[in-house]
Amino acid sequence: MVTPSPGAGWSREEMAARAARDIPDGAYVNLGIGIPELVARFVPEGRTFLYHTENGLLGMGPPPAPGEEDPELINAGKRPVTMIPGASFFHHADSFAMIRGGHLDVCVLGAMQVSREGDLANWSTGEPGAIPAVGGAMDLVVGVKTVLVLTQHVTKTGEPKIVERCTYPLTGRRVVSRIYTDLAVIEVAREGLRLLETAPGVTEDEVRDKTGAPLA
Amino acid sequence: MVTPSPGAGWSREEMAARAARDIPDGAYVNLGIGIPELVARFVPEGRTFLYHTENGLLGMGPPPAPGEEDPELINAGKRPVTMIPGASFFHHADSFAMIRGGHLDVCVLGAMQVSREGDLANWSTGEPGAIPAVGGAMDLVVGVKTVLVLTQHVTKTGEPKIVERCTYPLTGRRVVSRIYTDLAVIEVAREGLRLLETAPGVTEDEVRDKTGAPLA
Amino acid sequence: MIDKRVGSVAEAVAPVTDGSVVMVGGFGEVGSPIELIHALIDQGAKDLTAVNNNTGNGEVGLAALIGNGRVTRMVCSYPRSSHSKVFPELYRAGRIELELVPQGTLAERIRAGGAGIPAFYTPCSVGTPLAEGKELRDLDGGTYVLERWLRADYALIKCEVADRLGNLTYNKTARNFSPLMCMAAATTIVQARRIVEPGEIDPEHVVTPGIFVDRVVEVPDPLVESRLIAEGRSYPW
Amino acid sequence: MIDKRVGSVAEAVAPVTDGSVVMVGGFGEVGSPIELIHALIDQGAKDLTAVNNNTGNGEVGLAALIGNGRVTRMVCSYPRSSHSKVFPELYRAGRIELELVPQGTLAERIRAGGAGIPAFYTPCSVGTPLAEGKELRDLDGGTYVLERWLRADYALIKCEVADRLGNLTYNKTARNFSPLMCMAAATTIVQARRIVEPGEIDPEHVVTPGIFVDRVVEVPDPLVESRLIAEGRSYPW
Repeated sequence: MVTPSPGAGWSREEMAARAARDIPDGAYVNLGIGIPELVARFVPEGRTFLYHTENGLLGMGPPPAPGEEDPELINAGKRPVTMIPGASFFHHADSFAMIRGGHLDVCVLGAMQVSREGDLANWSTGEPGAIPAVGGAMDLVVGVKTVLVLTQHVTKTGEPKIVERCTYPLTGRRVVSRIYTDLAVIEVAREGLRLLETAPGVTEDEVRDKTGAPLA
Repeated sequence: MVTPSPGAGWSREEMAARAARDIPDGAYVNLGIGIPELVARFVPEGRTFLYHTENGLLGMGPPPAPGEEDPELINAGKRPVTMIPGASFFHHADSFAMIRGGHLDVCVLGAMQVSREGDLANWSTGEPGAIPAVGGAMDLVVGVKTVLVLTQHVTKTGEPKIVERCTYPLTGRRVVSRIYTDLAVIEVAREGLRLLETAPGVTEDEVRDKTGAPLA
Repeated sequence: MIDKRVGSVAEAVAPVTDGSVVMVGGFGEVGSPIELIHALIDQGAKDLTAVNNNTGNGEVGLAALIGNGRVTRMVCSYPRSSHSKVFPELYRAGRIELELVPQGTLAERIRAGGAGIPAFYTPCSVGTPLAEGKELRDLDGGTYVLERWLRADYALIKCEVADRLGNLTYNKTARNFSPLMCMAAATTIVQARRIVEPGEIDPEHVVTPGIFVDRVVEVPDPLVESRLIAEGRSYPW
Repeated sequence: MIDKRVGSVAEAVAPVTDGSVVMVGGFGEVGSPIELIHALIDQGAKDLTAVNNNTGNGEVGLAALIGNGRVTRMVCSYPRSSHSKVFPELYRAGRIELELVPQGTLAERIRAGGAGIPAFYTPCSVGTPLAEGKELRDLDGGTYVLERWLRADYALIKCEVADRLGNLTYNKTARNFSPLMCMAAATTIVQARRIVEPGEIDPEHVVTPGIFVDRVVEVPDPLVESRLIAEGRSYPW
């Protein structure tokens, strides 16, 4: 069930449900860790998505019931998962061949920043002393046909996450197709960002105010 | 059983048996089509070789008894084979990863020409109108740790096959370790060819006469 | 429900267009998708580039596709055959182009195509005529030649068991190039001896995961090339 | 008779020398060869370069190898962990070097090492800090970065079933990097839950053919990292 947002804008669940509506039936989908994982709970009626997890499983199912966990059946976030009938296991080179070779239809990722050109930063603040950790994100953004971003519209301190240029180290250049935030759905078009939809109770002006790049 | 040669020099079987003596116990071995295949019949007492065939089988066994052929179990020469307990099947990229990656210990190949530096020509006469066909030979010669050549010492018309420089298109440069012919065993050393052994009834002078490059 | 099954080989190969690059699984006759190839001959697509280790046998299967004039360019490692004159005759007559690729390089180029690797270096063919005109590079004390990925519009594949999600297993050495070609083609068309329900293939034993497969058709008793050749058959019958 | 079995984990890791490059299988704790790692700690080899997707958890297994000061250089994609401070502390203190590699590039570099491919181009990391200083190349309308193979002196691997020829199968997502590392190491050392006779693993189901494996030791009930961590254990005990 989608939990409605307490105030204006979408809840995390509503954001995930909104993104899920844009994923076609039969798509091969990779979901990033965090909010993106919620997408699996909101597959629209009549559609089937097949989930890939880059540590070597296609046909990932929902989390197991408590006590049913198999310690050697995990996802990329290292959490226990299940598998559906018709699943398959493979090693990392084959798994990333699927990603890099363009065989996955959609991935949904979190973001620290997205630029007007679709550049994504989601792996490092670049601060000295921070332990850099990239995982599979750079492969996903260059390899998967459609990259969707699910993120809060602004940071905890109110700074825009959608910006003219990313100031954090990039994950990839010109890779994001659409951004789903608590306030809006924004398309990354050739000519720049386009506001497709606002959340209930959110005005276009509010979205523009909280966005660090022009919105058509 | 080794069939002794009718005149001086070694028979094909004796050549194969002589080469087999130089292959260590436990070696992973790829045998080329033709005379090299005979090597499998002369594994020295107390040794085990594991045979790889580049079309995707490790642990190839002897040819099947008549009537026992499995049409989908063949070797690189497209002839029916068997498999031993502990065999494995894999696709061509994995098979050539074994070859190119240096995992095979020995391959035994036929030759049209071998040069004093160990260049091998065994795939094409380079004549106009000839259909060039290379198969896996170029991968084998660069990838396998030790490349042995089994060949008649001279061509059907009496020309040396061991030459100063190959005139036929090369399979690989500086790749051959040893040459086993009907007349002699010759090592390809850094400083040139070295005559290691002559067949019974064959003189060193005869070998030198029939060799198109200096023999130390 | 995801269901990649189609009802006939004709339907399976229907989308192939003139000028396509078509990878064809098999090493000689072993693993060759003969029913799909014959359906493609019936379908009529021409000006094809065909990728296979060989050039077919007799006048059936791949040799028939070539013999019927549908292939203008062949990418392969071993175009000679003791059982076929189809390719040699067209080649000598200048009516078919040949790109000769060492077998391991062919396999690796196809894998690279499927894995999104546009180019790689290999030691294979360095110093031989097959490396002429190609970029060479010294790395870690060796000399290597740059090779490019190979991708296809279609792959025609024969497998042993498939499910409706497109997961595949093969039989023995019939596996050969097929798992690679499934990866490297935009549309992969498979004939399976048997189609089963998802889950019937153990997830540990899947050789080609369904993500690489688009269309699956059941052909329970595929023709055996060598038998057809022994009987002197040629396609179209 | 070919027999790659050894009697103990101590014997299995005995040949590892100071300064070796050691690939360690596993994705987090799943597939991590914890008994072999502990045996390597006991064995004492130091100045190691370790290759793994992560940097271990708690103070056992790979984290213990690092924490005991045996690793001077780490090649990995994701060195952060919610369960370990071992690597971050050494890294911030400048006592361990880090080569950060995107996960797919790491996998492909290891495969390339095993497959004799010294370098390849990938689109991954282009335009990011991780491509800085690397050769870029435009191919077929895209921009790609040149990446080099990764090879090791030793691989430490955990598998499910092995035979004495070194054929291996894995369990579910514990497969991860292990089949690649088996290929890329000069000497591959494996701990198996179970060792069976040759032929007991179906030739169609072998994941790592024995040619890639050198030593196999049976560890029927491997320790579970997360349980040890929950118990607050650290190695050496």
